[in-house]
Amino acid sequence: MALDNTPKRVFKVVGTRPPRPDGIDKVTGRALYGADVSAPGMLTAHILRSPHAHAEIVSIDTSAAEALSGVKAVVTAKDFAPQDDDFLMDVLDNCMARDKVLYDGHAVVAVAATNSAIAKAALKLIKVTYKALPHVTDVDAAMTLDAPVVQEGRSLETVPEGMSQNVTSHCEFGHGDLDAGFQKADVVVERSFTTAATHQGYIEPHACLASMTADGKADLWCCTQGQYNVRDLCSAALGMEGSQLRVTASEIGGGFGGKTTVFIEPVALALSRKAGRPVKIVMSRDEVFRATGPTVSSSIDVKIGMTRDGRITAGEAHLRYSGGAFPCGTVDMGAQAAFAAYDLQAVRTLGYNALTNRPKEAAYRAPGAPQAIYAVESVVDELCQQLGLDPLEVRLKNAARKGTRSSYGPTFEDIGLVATLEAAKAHPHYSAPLAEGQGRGLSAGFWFNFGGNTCVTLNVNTDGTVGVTEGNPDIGGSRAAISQMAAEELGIPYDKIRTIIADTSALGHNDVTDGSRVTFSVGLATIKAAQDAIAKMCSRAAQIWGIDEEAVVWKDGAAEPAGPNAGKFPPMSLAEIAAVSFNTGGPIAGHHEFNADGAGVSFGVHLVDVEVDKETGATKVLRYTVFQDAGKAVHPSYVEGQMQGGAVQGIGWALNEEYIYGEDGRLQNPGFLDYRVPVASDLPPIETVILEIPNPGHPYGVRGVGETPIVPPLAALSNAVSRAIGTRMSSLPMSPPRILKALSKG
Amino acid sequence: MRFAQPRTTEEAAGLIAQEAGLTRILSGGTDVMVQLKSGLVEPDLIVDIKHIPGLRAITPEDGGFRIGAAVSGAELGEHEGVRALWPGVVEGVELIGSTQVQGRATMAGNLCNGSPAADAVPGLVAANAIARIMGPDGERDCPVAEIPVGPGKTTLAKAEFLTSIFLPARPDRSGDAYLRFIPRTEMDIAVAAAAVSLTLDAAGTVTAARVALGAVAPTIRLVPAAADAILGAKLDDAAIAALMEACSAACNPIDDKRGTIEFRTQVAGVLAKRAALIAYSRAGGTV
Amino acid sequence: MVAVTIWGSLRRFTDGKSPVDVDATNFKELLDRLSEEYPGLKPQIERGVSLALDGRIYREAWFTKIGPDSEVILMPYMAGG
Amino acid sequence: MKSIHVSTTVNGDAVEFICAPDESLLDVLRNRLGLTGAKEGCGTGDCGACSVTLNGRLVCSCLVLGAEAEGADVGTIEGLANGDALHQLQQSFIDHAALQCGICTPGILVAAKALLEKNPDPTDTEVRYWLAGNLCRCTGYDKIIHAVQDAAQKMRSA
Repeated sequence: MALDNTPKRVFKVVGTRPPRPDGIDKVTGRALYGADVSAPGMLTAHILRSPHAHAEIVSIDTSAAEALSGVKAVVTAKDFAPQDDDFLMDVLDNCMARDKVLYDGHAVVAVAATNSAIAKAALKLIKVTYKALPHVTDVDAAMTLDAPVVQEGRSLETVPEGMSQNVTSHCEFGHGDLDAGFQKADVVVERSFTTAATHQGYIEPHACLASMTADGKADLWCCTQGQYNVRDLCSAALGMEGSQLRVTASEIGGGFGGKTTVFIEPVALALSRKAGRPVKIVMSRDEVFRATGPTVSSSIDVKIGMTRDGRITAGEAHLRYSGGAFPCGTVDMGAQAAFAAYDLQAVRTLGYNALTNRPKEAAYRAPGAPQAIYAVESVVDELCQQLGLDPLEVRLKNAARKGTRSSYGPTFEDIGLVATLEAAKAHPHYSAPLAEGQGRGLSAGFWFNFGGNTCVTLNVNTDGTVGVTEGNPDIGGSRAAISQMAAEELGIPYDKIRTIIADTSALGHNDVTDGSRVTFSVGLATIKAAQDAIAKMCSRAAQIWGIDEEAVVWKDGAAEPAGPNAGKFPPMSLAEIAAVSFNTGGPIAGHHEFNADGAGVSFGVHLVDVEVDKETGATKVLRYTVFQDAGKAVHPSYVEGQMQGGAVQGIGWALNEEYIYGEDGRLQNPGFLDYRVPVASDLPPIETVILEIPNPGHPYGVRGVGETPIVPPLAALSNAVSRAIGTRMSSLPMSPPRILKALSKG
Repeated sequence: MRFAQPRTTEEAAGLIAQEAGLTRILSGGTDVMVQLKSGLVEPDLIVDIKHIPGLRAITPEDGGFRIGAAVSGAELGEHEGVRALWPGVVEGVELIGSTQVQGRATMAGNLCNGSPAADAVPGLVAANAIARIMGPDGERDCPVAEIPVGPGKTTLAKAEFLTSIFLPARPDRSGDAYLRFIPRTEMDIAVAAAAVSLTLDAAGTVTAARVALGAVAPTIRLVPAAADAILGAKLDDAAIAALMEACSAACNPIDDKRGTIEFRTQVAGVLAKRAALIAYSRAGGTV
Repeated sequence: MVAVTIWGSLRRFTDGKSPVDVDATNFKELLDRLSEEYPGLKPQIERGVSLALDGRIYREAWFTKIGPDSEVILMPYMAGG
Repeated sequence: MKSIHVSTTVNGDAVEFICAPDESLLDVLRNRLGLTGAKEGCGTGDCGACSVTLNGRLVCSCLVLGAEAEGADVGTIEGLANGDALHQLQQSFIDHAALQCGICTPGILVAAKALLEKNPDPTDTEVRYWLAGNLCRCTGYDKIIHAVQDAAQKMRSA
């Protein structure tokens, strides 16, 4: 792909901070989210969920519920088409349990009724007979040979023989001679870590409104990170043709990866099909915690060798992740990301995924990476402490850079890690004095970033304005960034552009909003679509002027004659060309569709100061600074917003957030009261430093920025707390009881 | 379910007495509404007592204050008189929930909810506050300390409800304080809590003290041994150590999602120490 | 011929070899040859793989050109949040 | 369950509705009055997304019964702007990029307005504690605090 790779170009719109196009709707309460719409004749549905961690469904008797006045439809797993594809079958089995319930909160039956109260009353009339089975919720316990088997026959061919049936996959990455590497080390530290499952914690519960008519056509409104993915999953589940299901993405009240799949959408469609009326489902917060996307929980061993002068000689990590009751490939990404920040001669990572009786893992911001990098960055910090070395200097000494063979295989292109570390070193935060009882922590972080399938249409209106139609729900301000890139490329003001997000029938496929892909991929497609429209506008101008279209260039929002014709005609602006478009061949639109690559990996470095109350184990975050390479920050405010938001999610993960299971295998804290996300008063200002090391894969140098910021906080906090209390912490979250216990052990 | 807004305490008492099914009193509603939402409680009658004259009033009485049962945390916090007399009680009430919850939640509701971790209650127990209770047979007074008997359980009879809480007058050189431990800075339920109320003589010696602990036993617990530990002392290190030991010894907590037995036991003593020092300073003492 | 680096856990399907040499000029040919010559890799290839070509990751694009001197690394198919 | 007739005032307008005795004010606003600006993030008073004012007091509308609104004065996000003229807080939130997904924004704006009416010149710490009951998962709160302070400063000098 030939790219106009001119990173030093002077931007007019990109890099500025215009108001976001959805701003007024969102500050006035007018923006419509998943639960904010209704339809004539609409029914409300609720879902009966398993009270058991693991049980066989012996029988389901819905007769009394169906007989209740106002109940219009009842569905169970039998109402969905069986799937050949394992991945799809798992998604569906997670939406509605088939033969066994696999975790506390697993959906069993859904009821649609004329109102919420009747639907809830109907759930109480349903008799489900369960045969309780032994359960396992801990990843290490699940990997033992005598552990209850969550699902049989799910191990991939990659799993070594002799392991528990709960182990579904195994991966190994790395290069070099580990033994030789450890031989060269002056100090070797080996330590084991655990991290709790955490939830994305979006404030908007899943919600949808489905309407299917007797001729098999259906419309679905839902909050999702990917309407096309919802369309594909739901049409398969319902045995429909994709074209018959139109999915419209509502405004989305947070996703962070957790809204990249379906939970209630196929259920609402099945209920609507049965009842012949629109059906709305809105999850309660309790349901969100019990039945939707937590991260993996993990147990990790890391061993790293270092010479006295701070050179890492070898690194090894064994990662055991559980993505809940279904197979999950997240450990692959953790195992690849673990040592990505380092230039190593010898490195090996082994990963295993094990089934447990927990909800099915859903992606959460850089899935798999925070856990692995937490463990590695903790051991690097401990080595620095043991050897009396500066942790930033050690990272600089070992930093991956352009030409480094990465720990997961590929050789890095231009990357910003060294620049990011240098920026941290030069920042006043790094040299600010610390008081007694305080500690400073540092961690690097990494994420791959993705491109993916993308489709954009750019319509030039006759009044000289432009509509961009794209297909990725805006979770962090992407409509603003895309409008900026369209304005930049076309050479017209930002406020002449309106970017909207299409439903599935209005635009070709777009991959979900994930992998930090949207500003990169949709932006790139928008630039290409603008170039397509520009070519057409130049051609129209050439026609008008009666010159060869090759002799027309686009400059500052206008066509200009060039070459031998230069100066012969005054430039014709986009508005002027658009105004006569009906006379020159019809409407003008640019399109681009592609499978984007070249996303460019992302690195960040976080610095944090904490103070620990040694009598209570409470940690106070005093100062926090995020350094990250954004390639080119299209809208710096929203880049900062990603850096700050990701950092705070990571702070929550490090200090207080966790899924807590009781002996009975049931989730103990399915609410915001006891699942403790950070509140405003917990936090200091989050300072940000954006580095711009252009991504060679994008004409403006853009890199994805959304995921990397959640990676470093786990180790940064753990390193800061460990230094503050003089004891190495190795388990997340570092809740006050854990810190006090560590202190008492000394 | 029926919803009633009686205009007198007698009318309310009558409504409750006549209801054969389950009744819930609604003042701030911050617990009742959560119970309704969860579906665990399905009352037949909800009695909103906010419209009964006097129940939203704070009235000076015998040098102390009578706080109506429907006075919200925010309203109490804005009352300079109560703040000055019983700052520890007020700070306990103000720790219940968010700003939004403060706009509704009441001290009386917090007491009647029967939570061992209720933030308003240790301060009230330390203050030896007296609850006024309305029932089918009229009004009675009862020390706050005698109301909770276990998680979610109180000594109130089925048809009884609180109308006010009386915070008594106190001698010069008195002070109180309440501290709780939560993992975050806001929005959590207390994992351990301590309230201390004390009176000093002119020399700064503690002449009277009450110490109450929260979240470390099935009910809020008055700990006379802890009070004894500081009586006659000037909060010197030995007295503090004895106070902490007495508090930890009085703990009978559980392991749960909020904290461990070990943690609660240790932190209760720490909080009692810190609360005692604040109360001491508020009473005019200098350590 | 291109030399394809195979990640650790798949090497037991390539007789422990990595890199393996295959005759391919694009991603599709590469996957087809690998499946033919090392049938044990087929299940993973069908589940999905990514390809890192000279340091850049491609997820699906069949006709991505591979030069004889390209650095070619097979990776698991990945998804983000 | 017999429905209850309620006469109330919402954003200065007289409003009547009927509701079930156990129906929350939030459900009434959203489902009966079409005011969907207040959001249900938890239904238990832990997230603040449903914040409204009731007789001038900031409350979670999920913790208020619809029936309690009888004779009361309810203020919601829909009443914050004066027609087309945004409230300074709304403008400052847009200017300072203080929202990402926006689901918490209505609740935070209603809460921030209540704060500035009570305390026109709060410290950052006071803003943070006042807003502790309004969860935001996108922004890390930093830009929200800046936006509230920017609005406070502009409102003081207006």
